[in-house]
Amino acid sequence: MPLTDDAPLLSLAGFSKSFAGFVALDRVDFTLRAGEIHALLGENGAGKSTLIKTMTGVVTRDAGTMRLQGAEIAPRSAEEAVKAGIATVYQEVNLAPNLSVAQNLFLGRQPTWFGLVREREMRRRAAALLTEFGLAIDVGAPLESYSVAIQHIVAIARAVDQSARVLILDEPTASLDAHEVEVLFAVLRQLKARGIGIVFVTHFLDQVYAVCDRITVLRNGRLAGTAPIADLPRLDLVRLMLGRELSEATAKRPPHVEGAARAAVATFAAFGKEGQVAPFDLTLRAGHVVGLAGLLGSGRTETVRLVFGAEKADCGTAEVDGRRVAIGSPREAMRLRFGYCPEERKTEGIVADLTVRENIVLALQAQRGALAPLPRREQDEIAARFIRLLDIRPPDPERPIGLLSGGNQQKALLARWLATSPRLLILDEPTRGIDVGAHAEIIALIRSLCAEGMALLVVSSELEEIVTYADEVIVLRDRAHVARLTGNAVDVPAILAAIADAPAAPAAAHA
Amino acid sequence: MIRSLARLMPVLATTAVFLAGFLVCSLVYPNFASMRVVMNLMTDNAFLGIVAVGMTFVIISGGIDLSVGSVIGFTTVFLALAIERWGVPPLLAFVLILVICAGFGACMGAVIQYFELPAFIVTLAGMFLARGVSFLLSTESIPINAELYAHLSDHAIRFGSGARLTVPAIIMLAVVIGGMVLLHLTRFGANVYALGGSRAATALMGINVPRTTVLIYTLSSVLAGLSGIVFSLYTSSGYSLSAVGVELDAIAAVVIGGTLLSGGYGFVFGSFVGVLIQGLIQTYISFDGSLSSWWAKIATGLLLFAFIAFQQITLHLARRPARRSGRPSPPPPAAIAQGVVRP
Amino acid sequence: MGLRLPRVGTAQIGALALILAANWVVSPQFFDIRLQDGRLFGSLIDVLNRGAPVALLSLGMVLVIAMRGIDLSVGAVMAISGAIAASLADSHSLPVVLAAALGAGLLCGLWNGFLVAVLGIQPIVATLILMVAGRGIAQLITEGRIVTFTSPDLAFLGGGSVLGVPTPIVLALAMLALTLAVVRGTALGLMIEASGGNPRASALAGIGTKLITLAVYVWSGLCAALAGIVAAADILGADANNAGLWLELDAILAVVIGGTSLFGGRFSIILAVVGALIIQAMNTGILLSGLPPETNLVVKAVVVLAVLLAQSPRLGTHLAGLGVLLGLRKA
Amino acid sequence: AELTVGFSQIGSESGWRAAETTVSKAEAKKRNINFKIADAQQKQENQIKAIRSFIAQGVDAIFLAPVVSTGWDSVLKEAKEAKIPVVLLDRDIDPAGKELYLTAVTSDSVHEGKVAGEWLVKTVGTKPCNVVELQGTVGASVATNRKKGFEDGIAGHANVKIVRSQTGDFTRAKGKEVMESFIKAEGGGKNICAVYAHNDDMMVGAIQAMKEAGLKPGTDVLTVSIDAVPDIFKAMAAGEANATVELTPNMAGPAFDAVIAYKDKGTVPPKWIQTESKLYTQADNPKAVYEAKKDLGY
Ligand SMILES: Nc1ncnc2c1ncn2[C@@H]1O[C@H](COP(=O)(O)OP(=O)(O)OP(=O)(O)O)[C@@H](O)[C@H]1O
Ligand SMILES: Nc1ncnc2c1ncn2[C@@H]1O[C@H](COP(=O)(O)OP(=O)(O)OP(=O)(O)O)[C@@H](O)[C@H]1O
Ligand SMILES: [Mg+2]
Ligand SMILES: [Mg+2]
Repeated sequence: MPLTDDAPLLSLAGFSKSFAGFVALDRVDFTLRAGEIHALLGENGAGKSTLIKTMTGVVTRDAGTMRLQGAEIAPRSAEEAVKAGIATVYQEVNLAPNLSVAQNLFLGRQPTWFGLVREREMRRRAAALLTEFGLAIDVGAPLESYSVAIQHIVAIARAVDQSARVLILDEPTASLDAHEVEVLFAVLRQLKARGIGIVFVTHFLDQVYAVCDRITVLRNGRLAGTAPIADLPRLDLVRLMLGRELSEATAKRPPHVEGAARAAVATFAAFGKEGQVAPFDLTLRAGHVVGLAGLLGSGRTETVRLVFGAEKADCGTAEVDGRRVAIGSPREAMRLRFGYCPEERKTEGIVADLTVRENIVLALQAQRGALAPLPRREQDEIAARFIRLLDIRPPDPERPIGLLSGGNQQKALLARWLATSPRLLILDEPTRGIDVGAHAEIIALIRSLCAEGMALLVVSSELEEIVTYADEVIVLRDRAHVARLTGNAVDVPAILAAIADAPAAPAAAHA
Repeated sequence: MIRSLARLMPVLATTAVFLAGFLVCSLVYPNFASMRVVMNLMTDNAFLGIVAVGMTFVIISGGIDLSVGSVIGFTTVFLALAIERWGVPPLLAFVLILVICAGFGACMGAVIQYFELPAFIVTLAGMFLARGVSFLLSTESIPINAELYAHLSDHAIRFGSGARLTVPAIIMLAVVIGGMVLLHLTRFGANVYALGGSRAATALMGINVPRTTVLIYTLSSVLAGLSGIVFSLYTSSGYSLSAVGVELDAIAAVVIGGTLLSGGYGFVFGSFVGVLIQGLIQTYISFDGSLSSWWAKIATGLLLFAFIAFQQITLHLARRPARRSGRPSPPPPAAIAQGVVRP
Repeated sequence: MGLRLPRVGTAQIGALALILAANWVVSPQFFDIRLQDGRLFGSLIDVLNRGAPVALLSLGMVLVIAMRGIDLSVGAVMAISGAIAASLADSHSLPVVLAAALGAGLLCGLWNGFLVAVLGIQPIVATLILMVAGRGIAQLITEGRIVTFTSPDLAFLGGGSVLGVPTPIVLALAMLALTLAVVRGTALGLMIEASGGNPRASALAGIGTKLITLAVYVWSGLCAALAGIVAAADILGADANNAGLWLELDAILAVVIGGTSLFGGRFSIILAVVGALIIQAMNTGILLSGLPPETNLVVKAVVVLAVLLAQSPRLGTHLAGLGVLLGLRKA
Repeated sequence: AELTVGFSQIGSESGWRAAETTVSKAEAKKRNINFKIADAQQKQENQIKAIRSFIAQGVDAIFLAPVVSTGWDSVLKEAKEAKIPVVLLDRDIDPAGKELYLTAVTSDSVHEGKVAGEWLVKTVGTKPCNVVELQGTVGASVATNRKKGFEDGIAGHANVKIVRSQTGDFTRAKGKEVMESFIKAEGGGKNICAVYAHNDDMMVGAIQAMKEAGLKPGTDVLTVSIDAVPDIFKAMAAGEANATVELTPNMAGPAFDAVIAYKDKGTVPPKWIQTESKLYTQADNPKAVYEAKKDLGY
């Protein structure tokens, strides 16, 4: 299915890059036309982010040429790329957390008056820009006071506002919920109409089919194929990405177990913290998955942080095995054999300098205490086991985790907690940034953990996903638990209805 | 706006601590609360205030500059030699030394940037180098007798009863104000903060990080040079051992002023107050005068501790955890109204 | 932040070898070693012997820095413990003297750790307090004079030898072995690297970061106290005014030359000690060279820069770098 | 009325300095003077601050032990405007500032070095003699002067020459370390005939280094240093040191007397009250001097 590119806006030829012998990109060609949205797809570690970074000069490529509107360009830094008209949102939020939202949006191009930044004007423009994305926030507040999702929207807004000819988005939707995604797509369509070429990386195939015009697939650093959307139905696409068939285990869900039949692992009553989340009741049972659903900032992360003691509750009680316990810190929670895989991978999850092995054994080691070091053999075994189980790539336990692709980092974090064999595992957005293949594997993993009797508390923005494994879904709105759906009541429309407006909200919260 | 107030908290706390300290001193020593003491505080700490402004930029950007003390020393020696031995007119000598300092700072910044070396060590080498070169120039102290120096050191705005706002103090105040404008109101200032927040992200945002880094160290060295000029005015001489250890005083002032050493947060004004706090501690000790050398050191340490602890407490009380989200917070839910038992 | 693959230390060891070779050039008898009164004697032994205090300091400092901290007070702690040791030496038995001096170091470490871990004060100011006040405390103990002692037991720690090896070297080696055992023999090393690399993530993974913070400052205090004892034993007296003066900078320099980042995370204890030896080899070389003292600092600056540049991850592209410096092209 | 005197002391960098402070306090007490000391920690800026604050406090007289010779004009002018007499202790300032102070009670550090040099020349006679020199802190005026004085003292005697000269920062530890490398660089010490140290503390360290290298200080190697602190007398008594030039720690006594006479009777003292630079050798009963000095606060 070769295509005739009569007037490519941007064309790359023979892009190669290897890191210390590891080939991340191998002679990749890529073309982007004006006014198209081009999906760049592939498994975790396929080389998507690397292709983007070599394009913008953030990473120097080993070989390859690049033409923008026919003229050869070779940006050597993000700055030069921006000057050439290529704006990019990189995979991790890359903004200055300490600066205000407005400064982040306009850094380097603030409106000035005789060299002085016009703060008011900048804020006004920032607010206007964010309104396009449906965001009405205080643009004077530091960026870090907002959730990753909002930070991501800010990063997107900045790039969109900067993009003269090309806009590159590396997994922009990973932390967004359905509503934000719709807003983003509306903006992208406008840009497309203005003739801007857009590169879009995602692991959500629905989104690909919703907005994209063409698809390029990378596999193991090589170009696997390029095709218009119409020529590449979903199954073919998945086969192209994985290089094999996807086992069809995802669709059906085993029958729900009646909650009360299972033994309660932990019970929280009127648990809460002022300013974070209103007091809630929550019971977690062995072999039972509780899902938390809600919009951005609805208080899901706060809820699980309270449960894990990362934040101290100021009211309510917690019981584990029928005994009253105080969960004042993660250490205490771990003593109760809780585990917590946080949402903010970069700042709260990985220790970038340490190797994959060290990152995986970290929690287990902390649980054992400093004086009982895990023998190196045991560490190697654990690392090898989880690298195999979760298919972490490259399968090198001695590589600093910061050098792994985003999705593989996420898997290593999951491994960190699985290694502690917790009774209660809390997962905050566990499938964020994970490719289709691995996605299915993680869901299967959640199910099998559950079958082995582990209690799970899962936060996820993907409702279709949550209903496939959750036995119970709690819906949050405005930092309060507003509805509880159990058994067969767990389905997407019901959750959506509850998120939008639960008819009997307060009553449902403490069912 | 409450949020901007929260950002200003460290500075406000520092200022409150300084005022409280001044009040206590005034109650203890009758002569303390005078214009003269206040003006002395300005004059005597002028050179420190000037380098502290430069240091604020460096620290906010996530770096550090240990060379400033030596650069001051070098500047005084250079000026003394240039004016007294080589017959360079003072004003030309000032320009020359500022250019030399700018070059020196730019080199350090370039080495830090292009060789990816830690600022701490590069500027430590810079510290050795600047001090070493001043030894090579002259190990003796050289008086400066130029007309301009006599004129400038006599020139002052007088307030009566011996209180004088001297030229060094005026220069420092100008630098503080200029620094505030540059840091808080220009693109360059925003870039400095961004660098401190995340160097990698700043580069990805399309900011010219190398240029900004080089400029930051250039600025710091130029201000150290200016501080050296002020120091030479203050002492009318050049001496290779002058301003030893000033870098630590400057860093301490900046950090006491509420700037985070890890970068990204801080205010020029805070550093200014930090300088005043250090001056206040010294003035207190010399007003007391009964302390032996060692008790003076212990008292300095304890007062430093008291100021910092007080500042920490103030911050703690003022900074109630307030997490924000894109949507308004809920009204207090019924459960709280009903009164929930605390765990 | 640039992530690097594990360091092997070739740059540091190469730098040390180069400096030793340079010393040999300026002083041909540099590698001569003979036995003098049953004690090894020679310039190379001087490098090790004089380097011992900074090496001891760097053993504590490297852990503190790996935890994203810094300890400016080590010089002052040296002065305190030296003052205590020297004042007690002639009236008490060695164990009492050591216990008192090391105990003081421990208390100093606790104080620093308390300020950093519990009160949350930034390490540089927190330890600055003790840097200023500590020297005052030391002078208070000696009342500003040089307190001399005659106790041969304490003197042995500075001037004695074990199997011909000067005691300071033996002590530094023993302390190195102990530190390695405590840190690398347990999971403490991993926990320090994790906490220094990402404190928030580590706390969430259940690591007691506060306790570890406290512990590394205590360790730094202990190492500094031992260094202070050695320094006092060496000159048979406690010079509270000058003992350990500015040595904190040398210790930090040693740690950084040893490849540990001031932003915390990965650290190497052995390379920190190599760093200390590099500094001392350079100092000894300057003394042997016969250059006038006015040039000491310039030589030091040039050597430090050279050692650092040799380690720079960008040395490979240094030509391009030079091009940039000359403004030939923009990076 | 009771006088209040403020003293801007340099610091407490050495035993001698500590003794000067102690003796000054004792002298003040003797005369019932309210004595305020500000320690400048070797920094001129701190001394200027201290003087300013003394002026602000309205003291009756200011003593200043200047850390450097230059840079005092404007602050001393302020003192003069406030009609507070200033007395320099221990070190002099640049001659241009002569009318700004009442008197200077100092020794002559060039002269001290010269006394040491002349002693050495006299002692070695016509024998060739290689001298190693332990300098004070680089840039410190005392170090520069004592070096110069010593060079003056040995000038014209070609048999005596300085072969190595390094800074020992005025401290024992550095004195020892530097001496160790001198010994190694000079053929195990065989080529060294004499050591000259800018202060006794460095010499005490150097003596230790020589002993550890198997040399006999005082016999194999001559020593001469300056200050006359108690510990050097101990070494002289043991035959390990040969000579020292005294720098008296009692500078404040004459200064108080001058100030009191000036205040009470308006007597203007001479511009320079020079203290004696007495040479002590092993012949001067070092043991007795040690006993006399050991409680003076060195
Ligand atoms: N700086 C680096 N050093 C070494 N290896 C690297 C570096 N950057 C990336 N890699 C490797 O290159 C491969 C491609 O990574 P890349 O981030 O491009 O994947 P990706 O397709 O974006 O994956 P994901 O969907 O998980 O984000 C990965 O195996 C990664 O480990
Ligand atoms: N440790 C923390 N300190 C300060 N603020 C925090 C912390 N953790 C989270 N927040 C902030 O709290 C706010 C609400 O949390 P958050 O948005 O994560 O809730 P959520 O319901 O989990 O939504 P989502 O996970 O979809 O973003 C966010 O602005 C977030 O940045
Ligand atoms: Mg990626
Ligand atoms: Mg969340």
